[in-house]
This record gives sequence, structure tokens and C-alpha cells, in this order.
Amino acid sequence: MDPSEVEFLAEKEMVKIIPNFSLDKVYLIGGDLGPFNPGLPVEVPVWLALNLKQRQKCRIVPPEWMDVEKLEEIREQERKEDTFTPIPSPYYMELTKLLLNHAADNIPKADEIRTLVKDIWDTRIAKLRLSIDSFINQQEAHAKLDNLTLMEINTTRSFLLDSLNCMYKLRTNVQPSTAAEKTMDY
Amino acid sequence: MFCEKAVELIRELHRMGDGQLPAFNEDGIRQVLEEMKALYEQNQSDVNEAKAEGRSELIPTIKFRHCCLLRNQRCIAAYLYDRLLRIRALRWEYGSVLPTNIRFHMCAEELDWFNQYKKSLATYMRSIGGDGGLDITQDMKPPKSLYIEVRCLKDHGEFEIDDGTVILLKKNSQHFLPRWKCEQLIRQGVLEHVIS
Amino acid sequence: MDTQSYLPVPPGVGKEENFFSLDDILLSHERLPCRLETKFPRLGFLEKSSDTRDIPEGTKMEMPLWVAKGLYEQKRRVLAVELPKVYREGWRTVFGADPNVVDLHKMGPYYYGLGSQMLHFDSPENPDVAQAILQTFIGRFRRIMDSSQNAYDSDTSALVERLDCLERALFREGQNGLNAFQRWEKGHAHLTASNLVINYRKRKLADMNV
Amino acid sequence: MSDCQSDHSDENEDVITPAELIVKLEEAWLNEKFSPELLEHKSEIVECVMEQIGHMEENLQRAKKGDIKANIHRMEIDRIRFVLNSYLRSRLQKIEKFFPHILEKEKSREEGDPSFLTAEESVFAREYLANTESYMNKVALKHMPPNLQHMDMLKAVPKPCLDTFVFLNVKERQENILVEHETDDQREYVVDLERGSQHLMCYRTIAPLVASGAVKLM
Repeated sequence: MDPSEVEFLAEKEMVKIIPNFSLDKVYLIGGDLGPFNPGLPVEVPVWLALNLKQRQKCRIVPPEWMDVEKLEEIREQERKEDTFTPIPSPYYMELTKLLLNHAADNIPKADEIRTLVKDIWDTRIAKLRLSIDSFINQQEAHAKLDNLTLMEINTTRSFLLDSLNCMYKLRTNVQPSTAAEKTMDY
Repeated sequence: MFCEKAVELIRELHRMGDGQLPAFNEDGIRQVLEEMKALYEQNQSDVNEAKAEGRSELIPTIKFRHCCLLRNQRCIAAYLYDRLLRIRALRWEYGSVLPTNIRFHMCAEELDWFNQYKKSLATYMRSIGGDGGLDITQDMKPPKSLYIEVRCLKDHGEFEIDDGTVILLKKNSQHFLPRWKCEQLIRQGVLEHVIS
Repeated sequence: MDTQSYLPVPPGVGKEENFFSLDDILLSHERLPCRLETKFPRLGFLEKSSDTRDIPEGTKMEMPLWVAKGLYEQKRRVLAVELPKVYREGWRTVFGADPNVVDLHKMGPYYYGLGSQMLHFDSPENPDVAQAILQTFIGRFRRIMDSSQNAYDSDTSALVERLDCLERALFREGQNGLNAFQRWEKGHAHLTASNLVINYRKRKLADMNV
Repeated sequence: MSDCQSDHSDENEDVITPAELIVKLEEAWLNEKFSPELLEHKSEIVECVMEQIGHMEENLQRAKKGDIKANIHRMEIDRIRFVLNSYLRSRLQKIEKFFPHILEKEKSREEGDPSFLTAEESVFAREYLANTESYMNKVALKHMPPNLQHMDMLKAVPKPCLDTFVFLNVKERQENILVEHETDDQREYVVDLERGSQHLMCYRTIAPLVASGAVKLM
């Protein structure tokens, strides 16, 4: 999967905006939005929030977790624990990137937030590599991966699945041969 | 050793791992087919001799040649099949009209295959979900309902954007356009995404 | 990614080859030391060191894997295939001690592929060979993963040179994942012309310069 | 499953909202993207979604240019159309990759069993096979010695590998799912899949759960 497709999924997440225009309820196929009133917060999907923001039609209210103090706490927790800690949004990485790139002026301490989220990401990716290595080493057949996010899975998906596939085939070699020989291998 | 020519065909494609289509190697194919003909004729005559004169010691040699025949068959088939996969990719990367320099690399039967593939794909796309159908070669990337800056690399004529506005795509002109509208033209090299 | 439209037939890995796989065809072109256990009349010209009409029984010569597989029969011995050195006990011990020190490209480059294919030929050593290549893979995995998940530099390129074909493919897959993520992370996911289009354009330019 | 997509459960056809329909489409999209084999077609979802889009587009014809509301609707349509296209592309890609095996499976399908291909996909697959075979014949096979003029596409084109690993998210709790431990056949064990939990495991073991909708691939 291309990261842009993961981002696409993240854009469905709801975020609060403060519009500067008024508009009746919009009946989208995927659900109703609005009504929009100047100065009154309203929840919309991120894809819409970003578009309105680019056209200067709203201010975006950052999600609660996008806050230096909260993220510092999460970072400490992530560093302390060996397992993946529960993360406030399954799209924390994508949302951080999207909102900071397109609405940085609406987010206090944007640079600090960027660094913190990157730290959290790096810590989690390092854990992911450790667990992949032990998965291969132990020749496991099942792993529980709670709290791992789609973007995290996605960065290593092809590599990991191809590696497991190779290992599976090499494992099959070790078992006494039962498969019928293929006759077309000339 | 036999089958060296056949493996040369495979190496030729393998060297172009990115999916480009080298010129169809008609001569290479012909040489492999000639080798196969010779192997087959030698085998025919040895088989007859083995049967008529009871010369069973010829069997290993006959088997050996048969292996070579199968190997040659596999190499040619794999060569052709891999080329089809590359030609298929062209339909998705370029659209249904191929530049002449690429058509030049295809043999007549490959062009037939390509045309039939185009037709099958078009029939399929027309049939999706009742009337009108759906062009699934579009929207290769997720839409970004954001605007981007593009520069026009060649004259392309008039172009309608989603709110109905028509703009003129003139060489070297710059525009601020909805991203998804530009995707196809950028892939084709008509527009270039300008990063400020 | 959808835009990478050329999807070649992958190699089979393990004991089964994929008939249409270019990789597998090149793998099965690898030569193996063999001993002919029967006479091959009228094929003397294939054996360079002699000028006899036949290849006599007992001749030792190298044969491509595809010939060896094609002629090999369990019941009637037509030819015996020798295990290449890299799979024999001596090297298995070396791999067992530290699989990371070995230059698998020089020793291969189809170390895993050819090793798996050797299991088609009956040998008491087969279980050990199968076990050795599996353990080698596991033993080398960490380094391949770590290097494929870091930026490409001179250390990595030295490491990649010592990888077998299969490992290289994995390494590239890892790098692709990393690069795609980093490109995304850098922001404005730059839209570009299709790779095929760019390459053809390059070639067109090169053709014009001739 | 009892919704607009299952054509063999007319008697308990539930009505689903457009929003639920989109969720189903997205799930079908990701399942198809990540499963190694072609899944059962969801043409009812595709048709319903296209109807929704068509309806919306008709309404938009009447909208004024630059109308903010119309713009929002257009953006949504673009997003839905992308998922739809990408879903159908994934299927077509698999059909092209595994065509002899997919057609063989269709041939041996029992009367009344669900078809994996839509009628249109089936036409496409058959044409693809015929086109490819005819090409191989014309260029090479018919010029080969008589005993080599036939090639079995079923043996030549690789089968989908069901032993590949997948990531999945559990929608409905499952008990006693058998996991074959790779290092030892004797050490098979079972796991419970809790609702909302995520796992990495072999596709073959959970394929029926993907089909029934109890888990989704991610």
C-alpha cells in the first residue's frame, strides 16, 4: 500500500473546525455534516477541514492529544514499556503531518509537536523491528499486534511479508518431501 | 551446450528489470526454433533406430535432447509471457495510444495482443455498474482536494476543471489547479508539479 | 503502489520453480558438478576435453541444474549430482558459527534457491542442507532488516554486495518501503511522470544522440 | 451477511444506509488489496455505490458554479470513486495474475455456490486467456515440433500462495483458531481472537473469516 493511501484513510478522521461562513447541513453519502455557522465549532472529516483551511474558510482546532504535555507523557510511556502502548489516534502520524503542514498557524508549539511525534514514532518503529526479528528467530506462526497503527505496519509490510514467505518456503524444505514433483521444471 | 540462445533471450529481459520493453528479438526466437527443429529431427531418427535395431543405449541421449527441447520451450514461453506483462503495463502507464518508438519494439502479434487487451479492458469498464461504466485507469492515486501549482511542459489546448472553468494549457504557462485533475497529465509528462 | 504496473512473475523460492519466472530460469542455469552413470551416445561434442563421438559412462562434467533435474531418476541412475561445496559439511560448519561473515553473493549468488533445488536429488545430507539454509536465512535476517531500514550509505552498499539474490530482493523491498514513507513524510507528495514514461524519454534522447 | 450485497437472502434483506454502504466498500477494498487470492465479488456493493454517485452527480448538474456545497459533494464523490476504482483495479490485477486458476475454480464451482467473478470479470478473464494463448501459439508454439505445441497455462502460471502472512483486525470474537506452529507440526496451538484485536498470521487459517466478514485485513 502506498503511504498516500494510508493518509487517504486518515483523512476520514473527524476534526473540529471553526468556520467563518454559514451553510446549511450538507447531506453527504457518507453521513451528514454541519450546519456551519461563523465562529461555532463543528466536526468535519480532515479532508474537508484541509480544503476549507486552504481556501481560508475556517480555523482548525487541533485534536486534544496534539498537545506538548500530553505527547511528552505518551513518549515517556512508550520508552518505558516494551510493548506498544495505546496511542490516542490510530492515525497519529498522518494527522500530525497533515495538520502541521496545512494548518500550522492553528496549532500552538507546532515544531515541538512535530519532534515529539517523531520521537514516539521512532521508538515504536524500533520496537517493531525487535519484534519482527524475534518473530523470525522463533519461527513463530502468530503474533498479536494490538495498538500497532496502519502506517507503522505499512512501512515494513512488503519486506516483512516477503521475508516470512521466504522463511516459510525454506521451512517447508526441512519437512520430508511429500509434494509431487513438478514436471515442467526444465 | 544447447539452449544458450534461449537463455540469452531471458537475460535480455532480466537486465531491464524496471519493465521497459526491449525490441522484439525475432532473430533470437528464430535461432531457438531452429535448434529445436534440429534436436527434434535427431531424436526422431534416433528413436526410429532404437526401435528398429533394439539400440536401447540411445535412450539417455534421446532423453537428454528432450530435456533441451522442453528447456527451449520454457525459455521462449517465459520470454513472450514476460513481454506481455510489460506491454500490459504500458496500457496502464500511457493510456491506450502508444508512442511510435514503443510500438516499434513490438512484433505484429504483440500489437494484436495489445489491441485485444485494450478492447477487453474497455468492454469490461463500460459494463461496470450499468450505464456509462467506470474508467478504472483513472484515479490511480488518492484524490487530494487541494490545489497545486503546475507548469505546462507542452501545448495541450483547453482543459476543463471541476467547477466548469476552462483554462488554456500553453507551453510554459503556470496554473493553480485541483490536484486530482492534474494527476493524469503529470503522469503523461504534459504538466509538471511545481514545488515552491 | 498501483502505478508500478509491471509485475513480473516472482521466483518460486524453495523446491518449486515458477515456470515463467525469469529469475528461476537463470537460477536453473547454474552449473552443477555431475558424474554420468551411463553412456550418452552421439553427444561427445558437448564435452570439450575429448573428441570422441560418445560421452562415456563415468565422465565427470558440469551440467546446468535444468539438465540434472530433467535426467535425474531415483530408480535408474543416469547421473549423480555432487553437492556444491557451499552446501557441504565444511561450509555448513562455517555458516553455523556465524552466517554473517560469508559473502553469499560470491558463494552463490543463488545460495537459497540452488540449495533448495539440491533437495530434488537424493542424498543422506539433504536434511542437514535444508536445515543449514534455513538457519543461515534466520541468522542473517537481522542485518538485512536493519540495513534495509536505514538510509543507503557506503556501509550498506558493502553489505548488499555480499547478499545472495533472494536477500537482495528483500533488501530492495525494505528500502522501497522506507523510501516511500520518507517521501510521504517530507510532505507535499510530489506528483511525477510515470517511471516508464521517463525512462522511455531518456532512451529516446540517447537514441537521438547516436 | 444480510444486506444489499447478498443476492441469495432475499427474504431477510436489510436496508442499509449509504454511510454503511461506503464502510462496506472500503472494507472490501482493503480485503481485496491484502488477500493473496481473489475474493468473492461484491457487485451489489459496487452497483449500489455507483447508483449513489450517479444520483448525486445528477443533482450537482443543477448546482451553480463555485457553490461551496456542490464543491464538498464533488470532493466526496472523488474520494468514493477512488476507492471504487482501486478496488476494481485490485481485482482485475489478480484476475490477470492468476487467470488460469481463477477460471478453473469457476468451472468446478457447484451450481448455487457463490461465484467469485462477476459476469463482466468472467468475460474479461476468458478473453485474457484466449488472447494470451492465441499470441503464444502464433508467435512460437505452432512453430515448434509437434509434441511441444501445447502448453498448459495452469501449470505455467503460478497459483495464489495462500500460505502468505496477513495483518488482520477482528470484528467478531473467534474462539479456537488453529495456528500451526512452524517449527513443529506437533505443536499446533489455538488462539482466541478478541474483538478489536490485531494479528499477524497465515492467510490460509483465517480465509473463511475474511469471507464471512468476521475479520478484516489491514
